[in-house]
Amino acid sequence: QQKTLVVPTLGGVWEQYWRSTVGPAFTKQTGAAVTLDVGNGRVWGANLRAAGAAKPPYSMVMTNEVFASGLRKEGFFEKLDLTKLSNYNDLYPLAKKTDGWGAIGAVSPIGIGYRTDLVKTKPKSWKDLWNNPEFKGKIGLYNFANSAGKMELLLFSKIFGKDQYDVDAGFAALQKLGSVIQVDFNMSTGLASGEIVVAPFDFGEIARLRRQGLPVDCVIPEEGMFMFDQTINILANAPEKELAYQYANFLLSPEVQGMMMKEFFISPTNSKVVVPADLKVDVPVSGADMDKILTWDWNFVNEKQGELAERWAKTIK
Amino acid sequence: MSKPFFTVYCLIIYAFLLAPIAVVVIASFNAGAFLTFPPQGLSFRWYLVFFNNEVFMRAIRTSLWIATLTMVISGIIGTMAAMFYVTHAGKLKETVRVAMLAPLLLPEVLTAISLLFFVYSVGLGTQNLVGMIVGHVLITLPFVFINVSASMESYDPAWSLAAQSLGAGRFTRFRRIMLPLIKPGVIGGCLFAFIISFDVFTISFMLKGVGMSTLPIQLFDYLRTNFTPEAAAVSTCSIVLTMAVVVISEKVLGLRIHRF
Amino acid sequence: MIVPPRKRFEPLLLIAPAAILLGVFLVLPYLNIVVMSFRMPGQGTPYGPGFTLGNYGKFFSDFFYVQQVINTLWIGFLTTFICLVLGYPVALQLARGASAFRALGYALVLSPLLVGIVIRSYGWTILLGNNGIINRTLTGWGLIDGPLPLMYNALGIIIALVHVFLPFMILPIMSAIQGIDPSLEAAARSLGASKVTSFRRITLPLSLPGIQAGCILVFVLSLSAYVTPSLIGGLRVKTMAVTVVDALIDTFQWPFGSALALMLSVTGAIFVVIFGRLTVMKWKA
Amino acid sequence: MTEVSIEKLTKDYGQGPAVNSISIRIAEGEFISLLGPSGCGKTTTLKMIAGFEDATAGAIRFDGRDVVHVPVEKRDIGMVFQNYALFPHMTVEKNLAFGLEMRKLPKDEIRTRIAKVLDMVQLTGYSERYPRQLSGGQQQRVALARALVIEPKILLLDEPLANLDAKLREEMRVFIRDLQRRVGITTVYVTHDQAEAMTMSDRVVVMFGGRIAQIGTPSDIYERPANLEVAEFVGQVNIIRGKVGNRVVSTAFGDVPVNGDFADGAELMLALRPEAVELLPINSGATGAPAKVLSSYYSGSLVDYRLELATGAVVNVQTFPRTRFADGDQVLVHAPADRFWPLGTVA
Amino acid sequence: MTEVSIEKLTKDYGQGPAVNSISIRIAEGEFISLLGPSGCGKTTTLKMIAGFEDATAGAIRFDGRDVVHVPVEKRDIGMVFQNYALFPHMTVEKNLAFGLEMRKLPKDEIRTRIAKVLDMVQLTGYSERYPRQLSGGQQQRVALARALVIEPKILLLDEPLANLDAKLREEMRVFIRDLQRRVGITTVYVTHDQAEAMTMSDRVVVMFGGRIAQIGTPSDIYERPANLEVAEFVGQVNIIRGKVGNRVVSTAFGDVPVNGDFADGAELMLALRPEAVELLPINSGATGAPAKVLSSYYSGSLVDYRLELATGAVVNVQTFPRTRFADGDQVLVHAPADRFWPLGTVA
Ligand SMILES: Nc1ncnc2c1ncn2[C@@H]1O[C@H](COP(=O)(O)OP(=O)(O)OP(=O)(O)O)[C@@H](O)[C@H]1O
Ligand SMILES: Nc1ncnc2c1ncn2[C@@H]1O[C@H](COP(=O)(O)OP(=O)(O)OP(=O)(O)O)[C@@H](O)[C@H]1O
Ligand SMILES: NCCCCNCCCN
Ligand SMILES: [Mg+2]
Ligand SMILES: [Mg+2]
Repeated sequence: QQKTLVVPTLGGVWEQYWRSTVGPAFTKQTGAAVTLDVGNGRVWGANLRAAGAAKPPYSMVMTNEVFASGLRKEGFFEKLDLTKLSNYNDLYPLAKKTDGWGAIGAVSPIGIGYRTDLVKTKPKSWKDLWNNPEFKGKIGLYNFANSAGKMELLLFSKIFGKDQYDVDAGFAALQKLGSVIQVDFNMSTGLASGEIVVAPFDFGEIARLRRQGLPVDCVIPEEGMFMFDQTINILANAPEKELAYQYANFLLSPEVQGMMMKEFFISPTNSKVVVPADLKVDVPVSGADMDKILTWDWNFVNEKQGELAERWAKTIK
Repeated sequence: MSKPFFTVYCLIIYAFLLAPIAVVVIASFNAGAFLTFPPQGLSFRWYLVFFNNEVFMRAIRTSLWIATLTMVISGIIGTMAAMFYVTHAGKLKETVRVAMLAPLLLPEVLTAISLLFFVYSVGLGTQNLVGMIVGHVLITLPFVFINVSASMESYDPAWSLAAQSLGAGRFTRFRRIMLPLIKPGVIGGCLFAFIISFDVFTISFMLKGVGMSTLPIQLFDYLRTNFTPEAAAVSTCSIVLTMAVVVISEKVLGLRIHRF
Repeated sequence: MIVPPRKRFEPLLLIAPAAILLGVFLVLPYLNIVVMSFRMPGQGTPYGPGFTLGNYGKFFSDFFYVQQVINTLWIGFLTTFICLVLGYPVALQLARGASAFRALGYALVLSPLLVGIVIRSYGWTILLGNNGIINRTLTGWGLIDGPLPLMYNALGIIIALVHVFLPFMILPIMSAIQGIDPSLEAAARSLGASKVTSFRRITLPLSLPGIQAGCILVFVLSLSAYVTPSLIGGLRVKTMAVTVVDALIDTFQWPFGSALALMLSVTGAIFVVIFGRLTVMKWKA
Repeated sequence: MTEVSIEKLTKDYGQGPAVNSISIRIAEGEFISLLGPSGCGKTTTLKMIAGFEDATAGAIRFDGRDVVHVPVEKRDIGMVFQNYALFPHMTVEKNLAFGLEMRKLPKDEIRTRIAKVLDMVQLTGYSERYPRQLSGGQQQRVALARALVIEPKILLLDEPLANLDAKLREEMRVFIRDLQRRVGITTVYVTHDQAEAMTMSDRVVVMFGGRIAQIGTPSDIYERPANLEVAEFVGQVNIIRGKVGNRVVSTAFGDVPVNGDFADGAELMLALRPEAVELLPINSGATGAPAKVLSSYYSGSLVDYRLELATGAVVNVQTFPRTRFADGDQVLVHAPADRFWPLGTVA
Repeated sequence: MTEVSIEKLTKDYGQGPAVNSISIRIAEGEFISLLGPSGCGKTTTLKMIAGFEDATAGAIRFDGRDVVHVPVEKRDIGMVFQNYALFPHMTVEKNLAFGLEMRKLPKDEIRTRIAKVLDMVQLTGYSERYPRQLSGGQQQRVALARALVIEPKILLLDEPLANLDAKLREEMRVFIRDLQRRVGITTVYVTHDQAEAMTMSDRVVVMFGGRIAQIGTPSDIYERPANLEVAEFVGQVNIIRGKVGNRVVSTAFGDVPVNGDFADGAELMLALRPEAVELLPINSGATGAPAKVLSSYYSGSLVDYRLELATGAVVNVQTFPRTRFADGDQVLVHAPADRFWPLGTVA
């Protein structure tokens, strides 16, 4: 009897690609069927918590580290059995920062995206958001609910204060920024319509907008980038644990990482993948540059989540 | 109010109702790659993309099916509750009303989460559609209830009594006398139930079965990462579809009864 | 009164399905939530061990949240009032007007509901945005210098809410007006009332059940609306529902989120009851 | 005080004319009744005068002025609707106050006027009730009071007493008539009750099938009905046949002299009202034709008999129950010659 | 065929009893009328028998069986509502078919029965109309037809003819009575019209203020009314005063012998119906008391006079208009001694 693996995945282009390419390739390799469950970290987290750690509906999840770290703390995941993940060793150090509990399967670096036609002076530094009067009232920021929003706070804390923990400085900076357009997701429509002319943007998204003909570009700011990460985790009581490991290893393989790079312009986390010259513009970060991506103390954020969210809400205008 | 002024006033409101939708419809014919306005040239290209997108087609079918089921269940339960409320509730009237409105008064997210935990705790889980349909029924029930009870306020109980005196039992009285005479409220309530179920997001998002999807979820997930006019094309088609349901119900069932 | 047992019992069958549905799938699940609202906040988990009143204390002691309740109620009142003013004439026209356009009018009235909220908000952005059609047109005609702030504020939220909630106002009023015997207006006219007066003193009060239903629906819906305020309001105007959603599914503060949500619901229920009391129709049995 | 004139008024609801080219001229302060069988167009006529229904053709003038463009509320009418049309959301008092408030009367006067009219319709103590808490007849009285209390120029009453008992009806008639005379209100009174039309009206309009059959004073209508239909509608009639000879018709009742050009030997139909016939015991020795009692109908103050004459003809007779006859009794019938009127010859 | 018995039935809407402990026993196939002034509780009683209103106290039995537990639709009643309660969304035909369909009659029979009853109520040709397209009287006839066409065991009629003219009403009475007799339907007929109650009923129940004042046959009620109130309600009465002396009361009409224990010298009130009085020309030479005509009211078949007697007392008299007197005329009045009945002494 054929085994079935429930594969949680993001929607839209991700779902399409998983349906058309990733799923079938995995089936071909392992003979197991794939059921895609489209969603995001919030809903998978809610489902897992409702079901309880003992009877999870999934065998693995790939989601933002900020969600994953919370679930991990609550005991849903197991420490990875590295013997079953032959590709783990080839990952960049950035992708292995969870002490063997998870492995980052996809990285979308975030820099500053902007409209080349609506902005005269191109941004170079995050500080330009404060300093360039052209941006006033047309700056987009992710809200705090989005993991990017949390990173915005930590980044600004770091830039304007002592370190990522100096959130007083971060909030003070946000206060000074004045009125911004907050989005929960989908910064692109605002950018396309010109309501937003500059915002934190992941490079893959900018690449796709540019390929579709929108006059946009994106810079790596002087102070550094952050990223949308997607950490692969295996459920401690996974109904299909073997398949889950096979699938995790499959995702981390150079082949699949390369495919995702071509499709979504992510930065591959497997160091064996080389970005070809014609993709350099769309995938500007790879190799040694991967270490320039800033990472954060999610435990700090998770523990102070309520307080930070409230301060954010009180600060942003 | 003079008649022309009144007509113009209504036309302006209709225009207001239509405006953002018109924008979406126009955007769906965009030949360019973005949801931009005004569109860069006109074409049906995104409709073709949409029709060939099995994922969306499946989501639409799922949504239609769930909306229909929800409408029927909510319609029946809500109408019965409204009948109780108007004619039998007595001193409990205010209580019944607030209770029936509770699903609206309670934030949808919280209802979704509590229901999610509940279905898992009773072993139903989200492997099937029970949780989601229950959620849809909960959310749509107040709309049926409110519409039906408002239209029953002008129902003369003597009509039921007359039918009763002629030998009609409970169900016949309802089907042949009351239902036709409160039709606008029932149809209005059921249309609301259908449309809202077709459109409800949070409940579906939390309670959807593993591996399935409704149109709003599909659109939401799609729009997180895609910005093409395909979404507008999908929406336009769903407008046309639901409009058809509305116009057909008006034509077939008639939303007005001539009492006087 | 000599009421036979059967008669006392039978009407209960009408409410039974709703009572069971609400009892099993709303009340029972919510018991959990009520308990949740008294739990300790978690440290990196949804909730911690032990119980507290602190979640409610936080709500009442921080003006930030009280202010949100005020904002939310204010937006709710305005939205309801505007819906009533805009919707009533349309309801009247649908109920009493020529039949030729009724199907079309009906479909138009429902049309705001037919577009998913995200797409609808996109439509509003195109119309109301700083760079939107309205601002561009007005600037183009030289009527204004800079863009009018139509969006990312309470005005934008109210415009969008009024738009999507109008159907909930119009339909109940329409069916209430249909139930009014036109000979009552004739009687008023015969007693010397002008068209306007007979509308004001006869049709309007007799359509009160519809108005009441519509207002309650719109008010309650605007209290709990969160997608429109977050997309159109640009998250600048803080409303309770948005904060509740943030707390519950975005930042996993279940105890505080539950407390907030219950406060929101209780506030809504109180206003529904008050509104019911204010509009009580004594002429009814 | 208003003169109302109706000219060639017609109304067609789409199934043929409900009111068919009627013309009436109602003098200032006149009390006129529309009398006719159910469905003959009385309500429709009233509604056109009030302005609730547009006429299909014809004109309505108040004091010579065409009122097509005068809105209902400017016509200063008081109307009682056949189905009452009480405002369900107002108490009895509020219903009555409505028209007075429209006339901007001071609060005090409104209160006293309402108290007075409530007393007249015998509903003092009911002022705080809602219409649904009243019996049918009580509702009808409120409807009547609501129209009368405003003391309008024109009063349009559509069967305003149909649900009242004889005693109350009698009192209401007097009340209406007094007010109408005192204020000089031009009144159109719709009724199906010929006795009511007769006792109250200056003139009666008899309608059939949307047309006017006769307009005249009550005694005109009763004693000189325009045709058999009118005669039968406003009371009972017996048709008596007889042969003409020598300007006299010989009938079962004896010889009746007739005016009019009837050829000798022609068979003539004469009309005779049941109450014009006297009924006497067979052995009373009086003159009269013998007859047999077929059946009798007792209605309290009156008895209706069906009698068979010697000729086999059946006649109805109405008498007071001073002397009662049983079915099968032989009696004598007699009718004064001047109570017969000719209806025409038998074809 | 059902016997209906009501025991101590009471209904209180909250403002004091509308029906106050009434008991009636209606025999199988009996035709009984509830007669009484507006608001006396007729409709309420009917609704309790039908099962539409719960009684506050008391019992209703059909054939000895308490019907509290029998749902209305199982009681096999036919009811005409005072306000008709026609189904507004159904044509006349559909309204009539409804009850027959409930009885699962074959389509053919339904069609023929409807055609027949429509013919009886004279509405053939109106079957496709909606109620709103009918006149008041037409609606009432549909309501009547709808209740009759099912030929129920019990018929409850609430003022079913109030909006019909005399002729039609007469025909409807015959129609109802015929059907009722033929099928043997136990019937409760509510009316405010005493003549109607008298002519149609086996027995009449007179109600006042929620209580039964008298139950009896029509002539019982009219000729031996239980009290002045009943007497006045079912017809007009004159109160004539006189001094008792020698078992005789001397009145303005002359001496009237009385039965009963009245002390000599007591002042007694006697009742006399207006139609019992004969009116004669002053110079007719007959015996009688002289009187003066104050006013007269002409109602077609009858004339009502108000007369002033020599004593100053005012009496009402009803006569046929064979001889007419003008206001102010001097006349002679006479009434047979056996038409007076004593009401009691003056306090
Ligand atoms: N729903 C009600 N609430 C309160 N009082 C009522 C209600 N219905 C009737 N009544 C009162 O009860 C009394 C009896 O009413 P009912 O309708 O039985 O009178 P009725 O004899 O049928 O009079 P009518 O001849 O005028 O129709 C009246 O005084 C009426 O005002
Ligand atoms: N709205 C309508 N549509 C069609 N026909 C109508 C309408 N109203 C009345 N009629 C018809 O017009 C005719 C006259 O109606 P009207 O109401 O004037 O009669 P009426 O004399 O008042 O009778 P009644 O004594 O029964 O009240 C009737 O045959 C009736 O069926
Ligand atoms: N599309 C508008 C309908 C939204 C219904 N939401 C219900 C909210 C319950 N709290
Ligand atoms: Mg009429
Ligand atoms: Mg009654």
